[in-house]
Amino acid sequence: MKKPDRKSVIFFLESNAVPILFLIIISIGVPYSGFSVDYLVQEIIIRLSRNSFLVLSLLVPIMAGMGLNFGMVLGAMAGQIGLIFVTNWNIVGLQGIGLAMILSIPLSILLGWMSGKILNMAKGREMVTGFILAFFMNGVYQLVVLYGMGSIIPIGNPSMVLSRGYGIRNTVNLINIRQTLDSLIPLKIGNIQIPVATFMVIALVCLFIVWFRKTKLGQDMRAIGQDMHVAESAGINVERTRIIAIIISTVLAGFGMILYLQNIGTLNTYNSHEQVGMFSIAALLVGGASVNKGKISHAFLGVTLFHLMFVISPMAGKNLIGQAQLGEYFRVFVSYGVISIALVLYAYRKLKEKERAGTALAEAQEEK
Amino acid sequence: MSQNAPLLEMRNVTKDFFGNVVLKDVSFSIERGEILGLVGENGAGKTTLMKILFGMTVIQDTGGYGGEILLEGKPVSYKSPLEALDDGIGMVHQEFSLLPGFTATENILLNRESTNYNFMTELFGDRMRTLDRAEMKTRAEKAIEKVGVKLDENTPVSEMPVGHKQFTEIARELEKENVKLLVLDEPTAVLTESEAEILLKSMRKLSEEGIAIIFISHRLQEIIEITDKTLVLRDGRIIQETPTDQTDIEEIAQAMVGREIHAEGDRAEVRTFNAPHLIVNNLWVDMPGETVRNISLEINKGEIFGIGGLAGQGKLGIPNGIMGLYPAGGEVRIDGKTIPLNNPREALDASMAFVSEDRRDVGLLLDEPIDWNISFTGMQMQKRFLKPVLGGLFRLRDDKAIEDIANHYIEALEIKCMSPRQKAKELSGGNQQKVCLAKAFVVEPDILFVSEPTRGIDVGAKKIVLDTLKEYNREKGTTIIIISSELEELRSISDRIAIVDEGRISGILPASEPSKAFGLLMLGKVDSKGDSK
Amino acid sequence: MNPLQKVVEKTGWPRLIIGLFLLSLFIIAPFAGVKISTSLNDTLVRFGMNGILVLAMVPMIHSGCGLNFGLPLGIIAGLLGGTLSMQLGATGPMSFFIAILLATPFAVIFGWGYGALLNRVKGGEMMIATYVGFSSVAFMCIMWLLLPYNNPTMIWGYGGTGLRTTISVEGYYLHALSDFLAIRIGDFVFPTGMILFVLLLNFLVWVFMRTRTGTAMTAVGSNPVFAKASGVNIDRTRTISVILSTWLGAIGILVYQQSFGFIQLYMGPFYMAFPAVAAILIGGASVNKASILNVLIGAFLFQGILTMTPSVMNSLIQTDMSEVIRIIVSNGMIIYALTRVKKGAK
Amino acid sequence: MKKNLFVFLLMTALLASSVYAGGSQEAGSDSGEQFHIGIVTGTVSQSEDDLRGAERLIQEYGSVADGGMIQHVTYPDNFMQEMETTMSQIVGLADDPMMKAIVVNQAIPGTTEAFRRVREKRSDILLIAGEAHEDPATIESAADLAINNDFVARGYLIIDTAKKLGVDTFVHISFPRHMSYETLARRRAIFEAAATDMGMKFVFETAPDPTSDVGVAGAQQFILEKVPAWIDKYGQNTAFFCTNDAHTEPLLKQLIEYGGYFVEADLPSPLMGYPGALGIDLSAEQGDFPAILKKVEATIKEKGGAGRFGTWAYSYGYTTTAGLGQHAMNVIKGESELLKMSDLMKAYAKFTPGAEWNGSFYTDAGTGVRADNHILIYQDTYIMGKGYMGTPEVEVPEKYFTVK
Repeated sequence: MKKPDRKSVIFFLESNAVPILFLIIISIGVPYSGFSVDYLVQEIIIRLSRNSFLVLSLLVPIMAGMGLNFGMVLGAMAGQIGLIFVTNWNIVGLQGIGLAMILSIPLSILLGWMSGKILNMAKGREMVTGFILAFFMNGVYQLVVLYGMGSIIPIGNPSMVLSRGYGIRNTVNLINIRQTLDSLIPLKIGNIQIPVATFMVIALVCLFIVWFRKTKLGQDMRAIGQDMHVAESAGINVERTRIIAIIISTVLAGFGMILYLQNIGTLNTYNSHEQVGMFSIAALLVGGASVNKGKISHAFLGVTLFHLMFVISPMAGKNLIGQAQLGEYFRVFVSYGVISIALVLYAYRKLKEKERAGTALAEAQEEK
Repeated sequence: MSQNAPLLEMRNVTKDFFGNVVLKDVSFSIERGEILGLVGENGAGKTTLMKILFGMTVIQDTGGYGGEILLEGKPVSYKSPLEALDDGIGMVHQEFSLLPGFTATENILLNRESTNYNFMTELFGDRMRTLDRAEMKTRAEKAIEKVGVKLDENTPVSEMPVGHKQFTEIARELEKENVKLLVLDEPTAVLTESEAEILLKSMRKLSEEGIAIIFISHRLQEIIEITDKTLVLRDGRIIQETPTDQTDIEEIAQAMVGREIHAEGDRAEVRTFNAPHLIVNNLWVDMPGETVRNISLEINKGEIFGIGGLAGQGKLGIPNGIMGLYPAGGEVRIDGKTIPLNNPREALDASMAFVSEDRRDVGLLLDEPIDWNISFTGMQMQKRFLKPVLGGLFRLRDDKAIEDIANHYIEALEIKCMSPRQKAKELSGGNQQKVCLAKAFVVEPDILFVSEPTRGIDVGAKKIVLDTLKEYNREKGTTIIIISSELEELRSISDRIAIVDEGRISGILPASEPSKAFGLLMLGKVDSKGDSK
Repeated sequence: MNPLQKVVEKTGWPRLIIGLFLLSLFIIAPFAGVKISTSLNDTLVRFGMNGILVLAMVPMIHSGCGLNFGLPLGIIAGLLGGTLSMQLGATGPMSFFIAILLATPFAVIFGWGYGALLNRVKGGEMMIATYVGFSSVAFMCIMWLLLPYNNPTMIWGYGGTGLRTTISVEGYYLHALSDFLAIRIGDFVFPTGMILFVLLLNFLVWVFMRTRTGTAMTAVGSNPVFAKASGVNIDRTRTISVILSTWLGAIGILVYQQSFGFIQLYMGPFYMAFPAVAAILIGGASVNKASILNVLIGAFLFQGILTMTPSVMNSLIQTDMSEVIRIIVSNGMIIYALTRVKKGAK
Repeated sequence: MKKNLFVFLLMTALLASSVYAGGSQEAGSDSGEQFHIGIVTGTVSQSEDDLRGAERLIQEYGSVADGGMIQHVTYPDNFMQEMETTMSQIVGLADDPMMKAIVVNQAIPGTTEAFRRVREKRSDILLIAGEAHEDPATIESAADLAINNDFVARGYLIIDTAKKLGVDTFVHISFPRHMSYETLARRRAIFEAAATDMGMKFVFETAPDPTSDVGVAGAQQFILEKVPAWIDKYGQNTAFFCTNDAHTEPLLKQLIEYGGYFVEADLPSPLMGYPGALGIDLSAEQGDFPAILKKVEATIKEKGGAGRFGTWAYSYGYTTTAGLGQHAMNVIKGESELLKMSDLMKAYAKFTPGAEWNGSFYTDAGTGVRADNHILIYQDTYIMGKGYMGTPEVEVPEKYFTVK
């Protein structure tokens, strides 16, 4: 063991800059927010159980080198349509969740296949294309849900349909399935409730991802992610594999949305899906993932840090400035500012690593 | 019948690229377990020959080839490299085709992984089979063993020394069950001597097992050492086909270079110089794959100075380092004035110019027209090709002047193009090279570095490029430093030639010395082991 | 046949199809009870309003910084200029030029800082730009409340401090450009001044791109290594392009406001980047190549579709469904343009 | 990986310790008032009036931070995307043991679930939703009391007022997403029925959704462009109504210039649209609604809009925040009954001297269920240059209560 010299301390700081940054912000923010420990811990647990699945759904396309899947919103739409049907048929509890998931699968596959095709055609412009695709599909979704449902697609439940006779109302009460999974296995430590069953499902998807990496398909995706050209020359069908990656991500996003909404308890029919894309991606980035590298640990770390910041910053901002009207702006400023800084730090770290390798070489040569 | 037929036979293979003949009536055969040495200068047609064998799409795209290829007596014509692989022909490329983040095992078994059954395959097909890591490990180990090296199969490729990458590539080819013929394209170029030794040993072992090998190398020593038969290609023709034990390095080199006889006429008249212009002391350059360790040079005013050496030895690092494109250290002086390193601007301001060996990435703006490419450096460095507007308030690009200068060089260098506004990426390699030269000529430098000016261009263009350089040197008195892998090219134009080996100068000789002398310098005859560690 | 093919190739199929679509909307319009004169007028006005914001994409695309999702930063500079000009009591068209003057230093400072940031994250510019845009908008929300503005037409009616979300520029620079030399033919008003100004700025950028620095910018975007080897300071050139983009964003929003009639603060700049990005992409630009022609075509087509689809669709189909159809059609067109841009080029 | 874990642990430790600091800090301010009331509103840029109502309460009862009774927080500006933040903001209020009531105005999506969570944790907290955005049935299931503007009665009354002003065409401007709100869709249906019954022409115009790809600016620009065309098409005697706040400002601006009527906004207030659209200087009148109204009225008259523009004399958003806060306080003190209409009106009246209110309990048109905790209210319409229209006295015919 060498004694830790200045260099290694700097190295440590550099390579952990983002978590340290968050640590500082949170340690300043928490006292200012005035929240109790119970509340904060409970809130983080809830948010982990609510969002992890969605964030995890982003990992597969990253593995295949397709970057962050802004098209996950499509999966969320599929999940929502599943939930609308389940609520309409008045299917209660776990069966409801299960059925909604099953209903979402064919839709997700269809949507995923479509967005995979489009992204293949727009290589290198995936991000912008993903944005616009989400807008486009939002229109289609509105067409189906607001005009198709109740007129073409029969919806029998009058409390869901607008009184004009067609179209789903802007909110669907998911009381039938609300937190059925979360409270399936009740566990309370002190005042803190832990949704054991949800975490088990999340663990399951983690296992799936770990297992998936070990399959032939997973291996192929990793290969494509590293170098499309080499993979192709080894005989892997690149385009097809990329589409499969997006489909898997979309299906998982659909499931994730259902888990998210069973916790939230109400479906914001025309907007819920808009919530997930941007925030899941931001959380994953904050966790240390990048456009071409994402690990399960990034997802969890990201959700924890990102949401902890979101929980404490409005109150902290308000108390820090002393005006409620500024608290919200302060929160948005700090949150997005921190995300920008985090991204810059990650980029900077990568640059430094490259530089370090370079200087090591030069030093070795100087010595000779 | 297939028992008696040679493993591979090529009959009268001919290939031209748009009328430019690169292969003519090439016929040879190779038996099982035979090692065939394929030698020839760059551009002699070796690579094209191998591309034809593997059915690379570029061959079909450019009109196919003439003649026929027989594998075990059966005519074959591959549409894609994958088909060739299926028939047991493997190739190790000069550029690595490896995934940096994958371990050796994963790379060796890429897309041929061992897998286990699980119930998901019933639902989603075979791609859901899980990888059998244990089995993969044994298979990889076996393949590595075949190569005969010690290699940790769990190391990611990105962390491997370059030699191990090479072994990984070879192991990948050997791992294929039915491999009968292996093509190794300059596998030893990046290896240290001891590593090369190991490779040669394993090649011998493979041939004993009945695997035929086509071995392409510039290291003639190795060819002599290991091959059963030597095939010399020059200008697309087979010049010499002899059992290796009946020839020697000198004869091969002679056959390879060939033009020596008439090249003699081209030889630069012996000139003497005594005004040192560019002085380089203890230069090191961190250029990946072309590391320069410690080089000192003294170059005279008005001289054409050649720098030669094998690929990967560091000759390319010298101009790149001096011009500030890669991290460098040491001292560079022009007429006694020290030039700061690591800043391209300083180098350019000192009236140096550089024609990079990397045309696509460094030399050209591929998406921009020819005239832009030619005038850009001149405009940025010397504020030329600008015309004052509004009484000199500010200055705009002078499109007329730009076009004029472009037209001038298009004519002077015989650049084949439709117009000066044609995009650089639409030009052929040779014409792109001429554009790069024109770009350097435009700034009228005192010192011009030209790196691999003839790489990948045809014989006709080669001549124009070299003649132009010579002419330019004679007319303007420009000091030219030309870096090339092709010795004869250097000899035909340079006054003196330095040979770089392992990042150091192994010797500087007048160009009039026989090529053999240079060849010996190149082949590492200078004992460098003493100071390398 | 051949010249026709050439035209098609030059414009590109996506633009041709979108153009034809727009044309068909204009043809249908009178039958749907929409006046052509007003529609044409609206399209022209919108083209003028957005032309410079779209133009603000160009310098950064040229220097290889990608699409400027950080446009809100430039807009903020413009907002500062506009509000300060009003605060200082400038009125009439003069206030417009004072606003431009005042916005300039902010744009330069913001652009410089933003450029320095982007130089550290080469390759990941667009993602970072998005977040930088968001956070700067939120930061300015705080500032709008805290800065000591006290022009009574600008501050909150009830609270008495802080700026309103929407500030009318009537009496200040409303139509400062639009009314200049405006030509009226019945309903149709040609906003000569604004269009001229937009064309002027486009021309200036076109001119700038032909100076030495402008040429260097294009080279940096096209091949940074080449530029470096030719002695160009890459970071500096990129920063200049970011500053220029930011400044154009600032001017762009002022031109927008003088026609629009309102200054929109707070979350206003939040979603301004997106239409500009979409417009330039429709215009045929790619992430690393854009010309003035792309700006003009893109701004016209995108804004044309935005103006025409809702009014024509709404008149054709008498339900609220028309808005949904509009979203599907216009975004579908953009996706189509995005997936076709680079076909043919290697 | 390991380093990340280490940092994570370190962070948790730090978090715990700092929370202790926070906890002790909080304990200091425990003594003093008997209870706290949490007020959740939009930000100043999202909905100024709501926020000013909260400030009004703070002015009277003090904020918790200064030892007072009111704890005021805001929900996100882009609340449609950040439902989670809204929820944790509301639930976070229940973390205060002194909290006795939470008033959310406007009760945007997420309020229902937040209320459910508060109730699970603290069943003693009074939960009141002002101007519920979520579906009535949904919010009713969670809130103790939900308030909306009386979209049923107003469906008739606005048309009725327009008729009295001499309007012959009624243009309703909205877009699909808003039409998915039961409250807005139903009001639109009533508008149409009432207009037809009164011999008025009813027109539905679509404008771009400000939350869609065009953004707020694009949506407003559309209104600016289209109003002259609409006036041209439907004539000067046309009244306009739009469901979106962002659309209101450009609409007003153009109506003043080109003619046409504007009975009242979706959420009426003298501050809704007018100051921004007309650039009115209100510095002398700040904080005083009657004075503000007078100033706005004067400006409108000056621009020739007398008799064409209306509002409620007191801001709906402002009075709802303040009124509900006051009502909650009265209920907790035992002076009022939560679900008694007259007690609620009493609280509202405190902030609206001189203005008449009316209201009723909500009955769902789809299911026919009458809710006992969902009250719809409206204030007298004030037409500038004309004065109060006396709408609370106008009887709404029974048939309109069942229009779907």
